[in-house]
Amino acid sequence: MGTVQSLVSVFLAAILTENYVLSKFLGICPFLGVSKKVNTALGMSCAVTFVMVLATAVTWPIYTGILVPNNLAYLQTIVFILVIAGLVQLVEIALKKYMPPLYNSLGIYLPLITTNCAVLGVTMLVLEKAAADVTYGYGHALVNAFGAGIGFLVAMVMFAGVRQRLETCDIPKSLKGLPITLVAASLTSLSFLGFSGLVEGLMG
Amino acid sequence: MNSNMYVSASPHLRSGISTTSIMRDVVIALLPSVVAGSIIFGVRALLIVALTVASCVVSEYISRKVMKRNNTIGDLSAVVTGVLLGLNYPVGINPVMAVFGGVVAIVVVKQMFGGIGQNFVNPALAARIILLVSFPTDMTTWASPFYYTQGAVDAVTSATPLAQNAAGTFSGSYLDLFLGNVGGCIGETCALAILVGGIYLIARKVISPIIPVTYIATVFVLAFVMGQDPLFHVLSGGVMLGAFFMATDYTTSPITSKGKVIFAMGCGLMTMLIRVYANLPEGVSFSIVLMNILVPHIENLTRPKAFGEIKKKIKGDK
Amino acid sequence: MKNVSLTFPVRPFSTRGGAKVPHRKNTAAMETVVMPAPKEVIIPMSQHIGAPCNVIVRPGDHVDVGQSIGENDSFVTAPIHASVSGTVKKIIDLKMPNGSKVKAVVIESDGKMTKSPYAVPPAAETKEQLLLAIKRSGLVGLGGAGFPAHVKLSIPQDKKIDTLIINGAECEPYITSDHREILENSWDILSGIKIVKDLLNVHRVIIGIESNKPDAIKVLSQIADNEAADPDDEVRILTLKSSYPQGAEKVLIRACTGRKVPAGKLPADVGCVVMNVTSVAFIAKYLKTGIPLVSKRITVDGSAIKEPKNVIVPLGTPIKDVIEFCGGYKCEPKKILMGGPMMGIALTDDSMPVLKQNNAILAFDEKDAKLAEETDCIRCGKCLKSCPMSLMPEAIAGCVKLKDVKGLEKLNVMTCMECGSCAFNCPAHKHLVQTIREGKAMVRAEAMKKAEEQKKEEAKKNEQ
Amino acid sequence: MEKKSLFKEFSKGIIKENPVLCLVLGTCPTLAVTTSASNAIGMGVAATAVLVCSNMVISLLRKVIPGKVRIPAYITIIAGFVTIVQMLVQAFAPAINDSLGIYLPLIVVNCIILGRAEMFASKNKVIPSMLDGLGMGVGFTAAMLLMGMIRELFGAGSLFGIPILSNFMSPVIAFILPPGGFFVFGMLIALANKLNGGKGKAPEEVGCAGCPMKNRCQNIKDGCKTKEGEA
Amino acid sequence: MNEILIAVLIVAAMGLIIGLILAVASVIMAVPKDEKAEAVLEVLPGANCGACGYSGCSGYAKALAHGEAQPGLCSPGGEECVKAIAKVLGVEAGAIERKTAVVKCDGTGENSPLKMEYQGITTCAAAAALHGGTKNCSYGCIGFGDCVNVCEYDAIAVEDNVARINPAKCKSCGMCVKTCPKHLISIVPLKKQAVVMCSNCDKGAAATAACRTACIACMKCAKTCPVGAIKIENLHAVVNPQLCTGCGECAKVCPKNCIGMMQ
Amino acid sequence: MKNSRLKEILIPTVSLFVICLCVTALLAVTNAVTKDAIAYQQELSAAESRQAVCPDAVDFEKVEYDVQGVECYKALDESGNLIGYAISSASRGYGGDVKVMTGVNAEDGSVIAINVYDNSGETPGLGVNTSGEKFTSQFAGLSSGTGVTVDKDAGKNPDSVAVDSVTGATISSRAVTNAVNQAFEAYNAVKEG
Ligand SMILES: Cc1cc2nc3c(=O)[nH]c(=O)nc-3n(C[C@H](O)[C@H](O)[C@H](O)COP(=O)(O)O)c2cc1C
Ligand SMILES: Cc1cc2nc3c(=O)[nH]c(=O)nc-3n(C[C@H](O)[C@H](O)[C@H](O)COP(=O)(O)O)c2cc1C
Ligand SMILES: Cc1cc2nc3c(=O)[nH]c(=O)nc-3n(C[C@H](O)[C@H](O)[C@H](O)COP(=O)(O)O)c2cc1C
Ligand SMILES: Cc1cc2nc3c(=O)[nH]c(=O)nc-3n(C[C@H](O)[C@H](O)[C@H](O)CO)c2cc1C
Ligand code: SF4
Ligand code: SF4
Ligand code: SF4
Ligand code: SF4
Ligand code: FES
Repeated sequence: MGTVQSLVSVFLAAILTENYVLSKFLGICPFLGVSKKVNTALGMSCAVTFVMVLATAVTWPIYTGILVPNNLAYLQTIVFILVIAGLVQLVEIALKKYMPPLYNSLGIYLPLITTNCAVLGVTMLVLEKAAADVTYGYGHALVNAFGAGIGFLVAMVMFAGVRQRLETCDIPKSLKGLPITLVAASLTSLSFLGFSGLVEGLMG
Repeated sequence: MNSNMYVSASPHLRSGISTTSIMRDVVIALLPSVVAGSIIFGVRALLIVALTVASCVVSEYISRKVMKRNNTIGDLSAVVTGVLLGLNYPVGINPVMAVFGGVVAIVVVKQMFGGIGQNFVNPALAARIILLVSFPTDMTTWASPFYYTQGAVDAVTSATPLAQNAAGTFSGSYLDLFLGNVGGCIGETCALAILVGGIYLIARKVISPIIPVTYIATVFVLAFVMGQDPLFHVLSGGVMLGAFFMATDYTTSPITSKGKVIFAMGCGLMTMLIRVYANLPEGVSFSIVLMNILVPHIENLTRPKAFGEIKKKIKGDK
Repeated sequence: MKNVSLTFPVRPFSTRGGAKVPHRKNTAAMETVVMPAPKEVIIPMSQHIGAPCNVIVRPGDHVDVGQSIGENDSFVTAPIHASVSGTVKKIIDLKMPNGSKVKAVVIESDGKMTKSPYAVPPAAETKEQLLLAIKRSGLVGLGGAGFPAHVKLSIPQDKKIDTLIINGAECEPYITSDHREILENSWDILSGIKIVKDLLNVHRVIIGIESNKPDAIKVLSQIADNEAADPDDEVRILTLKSSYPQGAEKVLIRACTGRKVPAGKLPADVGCVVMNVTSVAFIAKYLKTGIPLVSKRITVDGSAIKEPKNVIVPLGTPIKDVIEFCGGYKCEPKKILMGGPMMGIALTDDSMPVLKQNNAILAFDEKDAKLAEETDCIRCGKCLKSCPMSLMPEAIAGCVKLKDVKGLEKLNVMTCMECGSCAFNCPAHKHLVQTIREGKAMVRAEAMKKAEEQKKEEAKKNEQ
Repeated sequence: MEKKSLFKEFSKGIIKENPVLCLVLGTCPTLAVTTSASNAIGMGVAATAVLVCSNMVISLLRKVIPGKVRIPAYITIIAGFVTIVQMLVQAFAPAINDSLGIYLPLIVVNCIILGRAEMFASKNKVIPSMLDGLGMGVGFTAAMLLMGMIRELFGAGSLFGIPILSNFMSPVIAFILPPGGFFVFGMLIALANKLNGGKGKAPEEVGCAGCPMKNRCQNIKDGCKTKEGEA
Repeated sequence: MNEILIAVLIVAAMGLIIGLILAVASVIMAVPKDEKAEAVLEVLPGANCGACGYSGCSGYAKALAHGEAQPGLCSPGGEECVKAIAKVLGVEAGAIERKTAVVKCDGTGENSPLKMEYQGITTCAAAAALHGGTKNCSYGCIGFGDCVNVCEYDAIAVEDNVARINPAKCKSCGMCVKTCPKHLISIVPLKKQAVVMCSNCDKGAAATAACRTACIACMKCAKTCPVGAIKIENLHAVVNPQLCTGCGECAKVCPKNCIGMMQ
Repeated sequence: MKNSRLKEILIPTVSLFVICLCVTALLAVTNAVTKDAIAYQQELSAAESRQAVCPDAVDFEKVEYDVQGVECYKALDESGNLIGYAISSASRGYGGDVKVMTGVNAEDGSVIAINVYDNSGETPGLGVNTSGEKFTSQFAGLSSGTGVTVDKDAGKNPDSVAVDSVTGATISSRAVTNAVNQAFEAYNAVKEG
């Protein structure tokens, strides 16, 4: 596999077969909470994608450059979460100051992202992958993070449509609200099972 | 003038078409496939279809009762779901699983969302996929056609043309495929019977030809582009059944004409991608269910321009 | 003398959607009969779009046929005239089908039908005189909308009208009153057209008639081809596909000219004026006789009517009496309609009077009256396919359910003309038009709220 | 009196304010690691340990930590405990570490923990805070165990790895696949709603009641509606 | 030991940096937050019903915090809410007057029979557009329960074709008042008082024809009322609850028996 | 004014700093305590799976072998004699890599046993069954000279020995045979003599 091809494959896999929400169960809270409207779903996913890439971009060098050489891999969790929390806050503040329109459309989602497992998850999972595969480098990690974000976006936007449909349905009273949303999510993730092996097959 | 008049808003005249009459047409259109399935796979096929129909109808009846809602089995939609689900099983399926599938289709996929017209994925297909992932062995053990004439009591297994194709061992002819003389689900093998039913539906204006034609054309073209045998792909593995009966399900396909085209093209694309590249040889079910999920977006994007509509932006919309 | 340069080709443009309604034109071949004066007429002061009239007679007053009994000074209104001669008995509050209360004059007929001495042919030399005359005639759109004709014909300076479309589509089932008008009054129609054409100064007149009225098409063609009637060769008969709602203004304009009236605009914005055949015929008659709009040809039909026919009735005659004139009920009526089955209004009993814009009274037995039970929408898309306005009734219904006004606006709910094609075709028998009306009401309420808020804000600003 | 209310702090987390089924917090681990009963217990215990310890420490420090760095400070403390638990598990129960995988360190971002820190520990004394943590932890574990058992029983035909149903029928594998997770979770929430009866409205939205970001997300009008529920 | 030191150093340095960033940033870009308003918002019920007359709870909270509004306006919150607001704002809790909504119609199936067999969507708004409603009286309650659907507190039930409000449950939020297409609902103080259970605007004979218990505007009640609390508006009697003492004299004289006494 | 501003910045910073300090110290200490145990555990699990395929060995020694994803160990008995090789390899299965440890007898190059030690990506109840005894026991005794294949592919690889695949999980079974074939290659490359 050439580099470009492997990057594409990493990207597609992150969207389809390893979809963070629908197959890996990461970032379920915003998936269920902010997917009511397509607009909010889009905003949230864009913010998540941005933070995912940024966080990976920062944590990867910290991990490989500082923690591992000093035998401090065990500090991964604490360092990563601190970095993410700080980054998110910084981005929020910067947006508010310098790009108010962008802040108004995306910034409001940022505080929610600190406690989003998908972001921390992606920074850790790319390292896990790198450990298993020596050809997997910084570039892959970034592409993977971006793909994970786009996968999140795809799932969110798809699901926002479903929820729009649900609004007008006569759902039995005891299932109204979250339960039916979860059943709908169940059917949505069901459809993603069909992708298994697709990316490997496509990329040879 | 002793009693009160009926008062209603206009119009006071209605066409004779009702949900029941539409569903009745679909059932009629499915009969050739049921007959073909029974000829190819024996009486057991007929029994399986009957079983799923019963399971669906009873599930519908009970779930409506439990939810304290009006009885809707009269609209025959549960029968359609039942027949289609039955046609989507391999003939050797364990009857308990067949019944389980019916319950899942009606209760989980349809009634939990409010009943007819409100489910967002195709009940028969979703149930089929759930069964497929739950009992992959049973659901992929295919009987060879006319096994019962060879004196075998149990279904003699054979692979589907698609699996054979993947393994490079398919040896049948197009005629076999067209007439259904191959392994596969009860209703998917005989393209002829499906075509007869499909044409009946189109002639009766129950379905518009947009979806089936676009779907099949997309599969044909993509197969060609991917270097596969286009005719083989169209005739094998449920594309025909899916295109005429499942992708056209009113509830789970777009109602706009442009939307129908996009939907069917999406189905075709997904089908071929999954067939050719993914682990499962089975693309039709997944592709239709996937596209079902996208229907609200497709509809939003393809809303026809109203008569004399002037392009304008309503502030803060979306 | 045919003016060749002005000849124009006509062919129907295709229109979309609609419903394959049954024709049931049972009365098409029956000669119209004139109903004698009823004992009593009830004449409401609002039989048009616009300001209601004020009663200008008092109980005990004697009135003659054609005497004005209701007037209003505003522009958008139409005077109301007595339709029988006799004594004003009382003035009552009449409940109209839309729930509103309207003043109505009850006149006890003396049976003589004496013509009012003031009802003489008006002066109509100049444009202004003609428009005033039309206003005085009390003419409102007889195609059903009841829009005052003089308002419609007063084209603002900035609008250029090039086509006059005469609506003879008569697309609703049962109704044949326009059909009979064409057959029995064809010369009036042509002279009416000439008057209106000259008034508007247009050189292109298209008479649209559905293909299910071949005799009407033939009759009018013969006259139109007659040099005497149409010396400038500017009148064309256009045979329209007979499909509901071919007669609806916007659909008709599209079918005749290929033009689309933009949403929220009027026919005049695309250079057209549409008038019903009976409306133009009336103008010609009025200019000849001076008798204002006091009677109307209506089709009486339906499964509960003994002798369906077309009747010319004095306005204000209670429906009961009209039906009696048609032999009464064949069986217990379970639904009485004012107007056709697609757009008509269902009444609670048969005491309502006949109004100007009425063109039919239909009464049905239990079987025809009862609508099938509404079931859940199956998203078949038939409503969308049948809507001539390309709307999405199913989606509109969803927004109504959610009270989503923004969504309704996005779906152009206000464009709906309530033709009922969608509901006719819906296999789930959804009451789509009623739902859409609710949606329209929501949009209107929201707009009103916004306007009010704006007003308040402005007031606040002014205070400061 | 005192004792009773202390007991209440403990018990509310188990049923009435069950973090998973009533407050709907920490959905990711709930869905991801409940493919078997033993995984569920492992996760539950680990999270409980973190919950109790962090609640204790945060409660102790509640007067010292300045508001501005509250959240980072809490997260640091929580992350510390998570890492400790992770190391202990790796050292002494490697099997659990393998099966929980990444979800073990992800306890850091489990909303239950930050949520309790923000909503309870930062406002209450040490003992109630610990009890609150314990109660919530037990509730979390119980709910996870329930889900794990259901999914394992139907999806694999076994319980704690011991074959039970699989002798009679083929398991419905869908239960242990992601769709099964969503489905069982949905059904359990519906059930909890029903059992809780009229008391407290059904959670219409995800975990807002106990969400630490509650106040900050009021901006997202359509998405995360702040519903004053149980908390 | 060395390792431990490095670890501590690295993380502590990060803590320092992040803390610094946050603290500096929050100082530089501090957005003045309306702490008081937020505190008030916390104690409001969050129903966003608008009963207070502001645009939702947050609007009211802002007004309260700025001293522009009185604590007693939130009906759904009730007494507890007033107390809580008072506590937050540090002011005296004014007494809140309990109110309730009433449906001014008694057109039950018996009193005002149906005038049609209605076939259509079962919302009051839709039915009102057809002959003013399904009953003989075109001013009365249609009974399809549009009000029931908007009541968040489950306080309304339709009994025998007329909506009835349970004062014990009603929080006087006013949603039903806004919703009723026949404008039959009004909010009155919850006290002993007379309520005219009719809104018919027809003259006597027509009113009687429409409903057995319709107000015919005979003025008897108005004349009888010792405090002058009753006036005739639009051909039916209307009680001014502020003046009504609940003596019940009017109810005794009403020939149509359309005045009810609220306990 | 200035002062209070400085304070506003300083106090939070310092307190976060102190918290980080304490927490990390605590972590570092814990790490020091558990480090060895963790390393031991990790070593143990690898050793266990090697032991499983070479039950008679008492010691293992890593062999240089330069193929990505394949690790090769010499299995030694008490006296340090080479009795076999434990080779780990991996191949793509249904949902991820299937990792297999193959024990090969040094004498005749036959398989002692195989151990599918990681197939967590496969579907429970299907692909996961490839780690079951029923499937793996078929490999014992196979010769590393010939390849191995699943029954379905027997037609394509006539030179290989066919094993029965797990029902409904041909893909996973194929992954195992592929991995074992990799191990064979490794064995043939590193075997002495
Ligand atoms: C409020 C209102 C204003 C109108 N103004 C004009 C006008 O200025 N000029 C005109 O030609 N028609 C006018 N019309 C008439 C309409 O174009 C149309 O002929 C009438 O509404 C009946 O059409 P319909 O039966 O298709 O609804 C008006 C109609 C309404 C309701
Ligand atoms: C659905 C629909 C159908 C109509 N059908 C007819 C019709 O068949 N004949 C007719 O004269 N007007 C019909 N109209 C009314 C016309 O739109 C228009 O108002 C009329 O032709 C204008 O002429 P008038 O002002 O002389 O009535 C219909 C309107 C609607 C909305
Ligand atoms: C949800 C799902 C999960 C599956 N998991 C596996 C698996 O883990 N391993 C495998 O070999 N096949 C798996 N399959 C089956 C394959 O897709 C394919 O049908 C099968 O390998 C065909 O093999 P057979 O020829 O042995 O029946 C799965 C199928 C589905 C639908
Ligand atoms: C043309 C047509 C196709 C249908 N196809 C399906 C189908 O594929 N699966 C199914 O469960 N029901 C099908 N139905 C029945 C029914 O519409 C379906 O159960 C709805 O999804 C129930 O809401 C079909 C109905 C029609 C009219
Ligand atoms: S939506 Fe309106 S315009 Fe369209 S078909 Fe229905 S009633 Fe006619
Ligand atoms: S025609 Fe009726 S059933 Fe069909 S989509 Fe429209 S509303 Fe639904
Ligand atoms: S009170 Fe008004 S809204 Fe309520 S049921 Fe009666 S008419 Fe409908
Ligand atoms: S009855 Fe009316 S005022 Fe009272 S709570 Fe319900 S909606 Fe609000
Ligand atoms: S637990 Fe909330 S996002 Fe994962």
